[in-house]
Amino acid sequence: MSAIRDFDCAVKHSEQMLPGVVRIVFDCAEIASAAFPGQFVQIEPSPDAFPVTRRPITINRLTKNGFELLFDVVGRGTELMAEMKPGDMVRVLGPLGIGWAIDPGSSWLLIGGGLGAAGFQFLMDSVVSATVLIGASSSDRVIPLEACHVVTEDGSLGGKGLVTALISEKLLDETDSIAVCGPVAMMEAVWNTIPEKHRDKVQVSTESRMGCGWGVCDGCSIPVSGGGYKKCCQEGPVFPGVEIDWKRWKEAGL
Amino acid sequence: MSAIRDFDCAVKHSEQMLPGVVRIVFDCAEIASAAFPGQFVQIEPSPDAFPVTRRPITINRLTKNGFELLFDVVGRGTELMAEMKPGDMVRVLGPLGIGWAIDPGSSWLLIGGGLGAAGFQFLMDSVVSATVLIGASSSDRVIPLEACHVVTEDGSLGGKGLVTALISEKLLDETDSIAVCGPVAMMEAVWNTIPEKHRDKVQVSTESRMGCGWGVCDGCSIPVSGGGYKKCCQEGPVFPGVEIDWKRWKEAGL
Amino acid sequence: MSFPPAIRRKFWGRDFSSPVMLASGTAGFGEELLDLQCLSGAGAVVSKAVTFNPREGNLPPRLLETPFGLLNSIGLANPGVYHVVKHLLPAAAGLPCPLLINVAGESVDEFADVVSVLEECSVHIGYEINVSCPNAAEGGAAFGVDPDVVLRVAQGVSKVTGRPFSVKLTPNGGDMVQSAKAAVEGGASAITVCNTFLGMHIDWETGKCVIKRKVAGYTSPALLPLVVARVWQVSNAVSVPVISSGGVSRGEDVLQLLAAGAEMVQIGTRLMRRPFAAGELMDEMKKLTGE
Amino acid sequence: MSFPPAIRRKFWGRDFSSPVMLASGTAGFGEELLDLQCLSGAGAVVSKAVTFNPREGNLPPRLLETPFGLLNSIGLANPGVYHVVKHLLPAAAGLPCPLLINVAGESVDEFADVVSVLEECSVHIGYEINVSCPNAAEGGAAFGVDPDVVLRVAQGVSKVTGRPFSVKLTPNGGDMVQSAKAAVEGGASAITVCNTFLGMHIDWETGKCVIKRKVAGYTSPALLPLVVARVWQVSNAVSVPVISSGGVSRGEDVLQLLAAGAEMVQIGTRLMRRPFAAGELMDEMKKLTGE
Ligand SMILES: Cc1cc2nc3c(=O)[nH]c(=O)nc-3n(C[C@H](O)[C@H](O)[C@H](O)COP(=O)(O)OP(=O)(O)OC[C@H]3O[C@@H](n4cnc5c(N)ncnc54)[C@H](O)[C@@H]3O)c2cc1C
Ligand SMILES: Cc1cc2nc3c(=O)[nH]c(=O)nc-3n(C[C@H](O)[C@H](O)[C@H](O)COP(=O)(O)OP(=O)(O)OC[C@H]3O[C@@H](n4cnc5c(N)ncnc54)[C@H](O)[C@@H]3O)c2cc1C
Ligand SMILES: Cc1cc2nc3c(=O)[nH]c(=O)nc-3n(C[C@H](O)[C@H](O)[C@H](O)COP(=O)(O)O)c2cc1C
Ligand SMILES: Cc1cc2nc3c(=O)[nH]c(=O)nc-3n(C[C@H](O)[C@H](O)[C@H](O)COP(=O)(O)O)c2cc1C
Ligand code: FES
Ligand code: FES
Repeated sequence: MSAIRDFDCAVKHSEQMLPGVVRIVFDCAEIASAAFPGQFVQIEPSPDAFPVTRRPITINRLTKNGFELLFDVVGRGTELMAEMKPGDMVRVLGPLGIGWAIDPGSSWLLIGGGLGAAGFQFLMDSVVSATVLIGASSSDRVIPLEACHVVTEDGSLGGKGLVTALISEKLLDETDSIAVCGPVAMMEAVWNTIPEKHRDKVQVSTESRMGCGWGVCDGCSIPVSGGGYKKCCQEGPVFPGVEIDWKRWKEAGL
Repeated sequence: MSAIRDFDCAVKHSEQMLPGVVRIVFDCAEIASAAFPGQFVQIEPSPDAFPVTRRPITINRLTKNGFELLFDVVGRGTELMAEMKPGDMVRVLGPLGIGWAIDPGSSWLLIGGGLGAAGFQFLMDSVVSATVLIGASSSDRVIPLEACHVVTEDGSLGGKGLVTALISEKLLDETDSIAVCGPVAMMEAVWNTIPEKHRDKVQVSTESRMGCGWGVCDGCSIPVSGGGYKKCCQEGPVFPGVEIDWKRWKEAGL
Repeated sequence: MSFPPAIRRKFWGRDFSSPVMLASGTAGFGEELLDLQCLSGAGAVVSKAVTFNPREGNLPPRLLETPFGLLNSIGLANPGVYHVVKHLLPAAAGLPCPLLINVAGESVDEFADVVSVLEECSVHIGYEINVSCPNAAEGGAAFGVDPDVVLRVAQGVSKVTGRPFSVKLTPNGGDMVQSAKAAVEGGASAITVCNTFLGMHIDWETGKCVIKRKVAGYTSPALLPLVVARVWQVSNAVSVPVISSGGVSRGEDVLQLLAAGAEMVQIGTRLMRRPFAAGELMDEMKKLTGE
Repeated sequence: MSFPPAIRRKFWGRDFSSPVMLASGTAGFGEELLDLQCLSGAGAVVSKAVTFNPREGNLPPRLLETPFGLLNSIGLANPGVYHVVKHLLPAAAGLPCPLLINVAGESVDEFADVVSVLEECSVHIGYEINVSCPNAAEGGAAFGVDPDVVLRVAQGVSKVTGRPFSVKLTPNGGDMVQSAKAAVEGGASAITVCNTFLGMHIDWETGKCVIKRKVAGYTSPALLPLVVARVWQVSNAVSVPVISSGGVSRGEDVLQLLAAGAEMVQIGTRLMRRPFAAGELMDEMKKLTGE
């Protein structure tokens, strides 16, 4: 593992982008210049004693002098992060983990579920060609991405249905790499929809409750095929789809 | 004991009055109309989980629609209280305890040490005649009170010396009641300076680390003459000087 | 058990509209609360500890707040059982909710002796036998770490009263499950889980402790997970109801303890901060569960 | 002892410029920290637990943060002692500070068996014998509650190594002072006070636990007073040095634990939040003491 670095980053911008979803931009040239698509940062939600651990968030895209995050407000940690204002200094560890494996010139199919698409922008900015499929419960859970195909469960944006409906044999044939990110159940459904012969192309971005985020606590285990676990934070968060033990992973829950 | 009441009070005004000393005014007609000189309130320093208990502060004076406190910033609780801004709503329990026993028409001698004089204004406003003696380490520890005699240890205001130097047989003879409030060591020195025959006139305002402030936890014990303890919060904070077991009290410390 | 847990409880054959009990040592003898409207929302009150002889309690200072909790070293201050029976309990007769009397002792026999005297009164529905105060014995050791002693204490109490009693255990050593089983074998009708955790604060600059006995009882909302675990362990091991004690600061904490297996839930430190905590917690719970 | 306590320490015959040890389970095997500059300011590193056979560890999720602390259910995940000796320890040879190896087992004999294998290596200065993991045995019970078992484990380890070892005790039951004395009798050269406190979190709406084993190890800065009390008790009872473990989040916490009688002070949860915690704490301490 390469050296990790901890920075005091200034909040440059913060806004509510969708209901309950915050977009925040940090200034930090060091993290921006070191980051690869699919990597994450560990945010310290408060300088106070609690929460005791940080919160992992995927880098959604690079900005001029830093990076942008998109996150769902789901608990105390993300609530505190939602209160951060421009000028606030925040402890950020990163970039962390192993991101998408990108072959030069390859064409990509990106399949995202709701906020799972947070991070896709960075990937899109880094590859030559990408087709994006997004499924979400409703329109206010859809992250604005260029030229993407959207379905929603309630039909409030794009077609009505699940993202698996957008996956076609033709798309899969045309693509070299497939990136999947979203809730576990959605990712499993996508995995099951993709025929055997295309599965080697699939990479998935996993999530797990994290302690350290840098490989020392063994708290973020993802069950892998053939038994045992890998560390989401250090050996992931992006894994080849074939490496995941989908059954045990789904049973684990978050 | 009479019913206790807990109020959400608005901060009306807050300022640093002396270095490290805050004057704060709360709006609360109910507390103001029920309060007697020498009583205190229990302030909730923060709506958060910590600190887990409140902080007791003497009512320094009544205002038009509420009451004023003066306090030293000495730890986390008072630090949080120093950050309160006009408009903030704060949980305040009170008025609490037993204040000065005031005989109508009696003349008073008030002897205060530093911030111990916080509370004297309310007493002065409630009696016909009062002479005030204040001792402090230096001028920036002297609360502005009308027509009071001041000495400081460093001579930066009034004479140089200890408050005991201001106590004269003549003053003691002229007075019906003597109120003493300040650090334990200062109060003990005053007590020792006052001749036996005047000691029945003395009332002292005690302090103790408090839990509840309303009599249920037995945490705020003041050692009393003849053995045993009384509760500072409920049977005090003002006690007849003769009731205090000065030796055991000094040994206890805060 | 069904989830979410019901707020209304049945305990010792009685119906309680609130699971919230005011914990021993933080609610006087109830009588002090009578006029204070603090009992609205409380299911029951537990008195402060009563011993045979009067006890002055520990040297002050008795309290010390640390950044995330409170140390107390009260030391079972109380006027002795005869004074309690004569002067305090009569005033408690008008309490709007049931009263349990917390009984402490320094020997196996003292518990039964205190209960015998209390039997003269009829105001209380039962007892909480406190074999676990960290502020009485030297060095903070508690009586109730030895299941054998717990058994004998419970048997002694059973002999002198027909009223139900709970045994309040210590988390500071021993095996709480074994002690709980011993208490039930000895006739206990409930187990209180648990008394305060032993804690200490030292001034690093001087090596001195504000609290003269150095070790004290520590309480904090941050201890909730410790209490949840112990309530779950004990309630799975014994057939009598478990009363939880410790860590509650919010309505959802009460619900969590009920979900862990507590039948009733005590509040101590929170009550000291919020005299009307019982009612406040009830409001929060009703909002959360819609009950 | 003199106050304020000195930051430079002598421990196991060595000079340490920092009392801060990185606690077991939160610092890998040290080798992972090597390139990370996390060791600046650390006096020593304790490896994660090593068992005889490889252990996958507990089912995920293994972590759950509560409002005021962290529950962990790692379950001694490790590749087994042979893999550790062959693949992990060689990389640790370049550590800038001493390494202790944390050893766990499921039987009295396993501890000595693991140590025997580790004796092949020379990179570590000694051992920490973990008789206290709350995440291995069923129901969170720990080995080290029984002084007799502790004695036998220590004796077994003493027989197979000449290196010093510390015995890491549990705060979850038993009598820590008796266990500490037994460990010393069996040959321990230090006592680590202590492993994690048993904790639990239940979802009151469903009765379910995120953590599959339900009970887990709980850590929090709010537990500092509990650790201070136990360090004080044990250090007053035994002649060997005490290593504290638990509750540290600030430089003054380290100083308080030294004042309570600890010779060295471990940090775990803080290190997970702050990879450079050892150096940060050292800076804070130097500022506070002027040393
Ligand atoms: C590598 C990685 C990248 C992530 N990237 C993003 C992102 O770009 N945008 C985003 O909105 N979220 C992202 N998450 C999830 C995010 O970390 C959690 O939502 C956050 O930690 C919750 O913190 P909290 O204190 O607000 O919630 P808590 O109160 O701790 O938990 C609330 C709920 O959130 C879920 N949760 C808690 N911790 C995690 C976790 N570590 N991972 C996933 N779910 C969790 C659980 O279901 C829990 O019940 C990522 C997680 C990982 C591991
Ligand atoms: C009845 C009563 C009336 C009081 N009135 C005033 C007042 O008008 N103005 C004022 O400045 N202070 C007053 N005090 C003292 C004030 O309550 C404490 O300074 C305050 O509680 C400290 O809280 P903290 O969290 O800031 O300090 P902490 O961090 O808790 O303690 C810092 C230091 O303050 C002292 N201290 C702590 N608690 C108390 C306490 N309850 N009483 C006295 N000293 C304590 C101790 O020496 C301690 O070391 C009064 C105390 C009592 C009991
Ligand atoms: C000031 C104080 C005094 C206490 N006195 C007693 C007592 O006399 N008898 C007893 O059994 N428990 C006593 N306790 C323990 C409480 O009853 C309760 O078990 C403990 O405080 C944990 O609950 P909490 O976290 O809600 O405070 C006392 C606790 C405090 C804080
Ligand atoms: C994620 C995690 C893993 C741990 N693993 C071990 C372990 O393998 N062996 C052990 O003896 N202690 C283990 N512990 C306990 C720590 O070594 C330490 O004793 C405890 O965390 C208390 O210190 P803290 O409050 O600084 O975290 C672990 C703790 C945590 C949080
Ligand atoms: S979060 Fe600690 S090892 Fe991954
Ligand atoms: S502070 Fe609780 S009785 Fe006085």
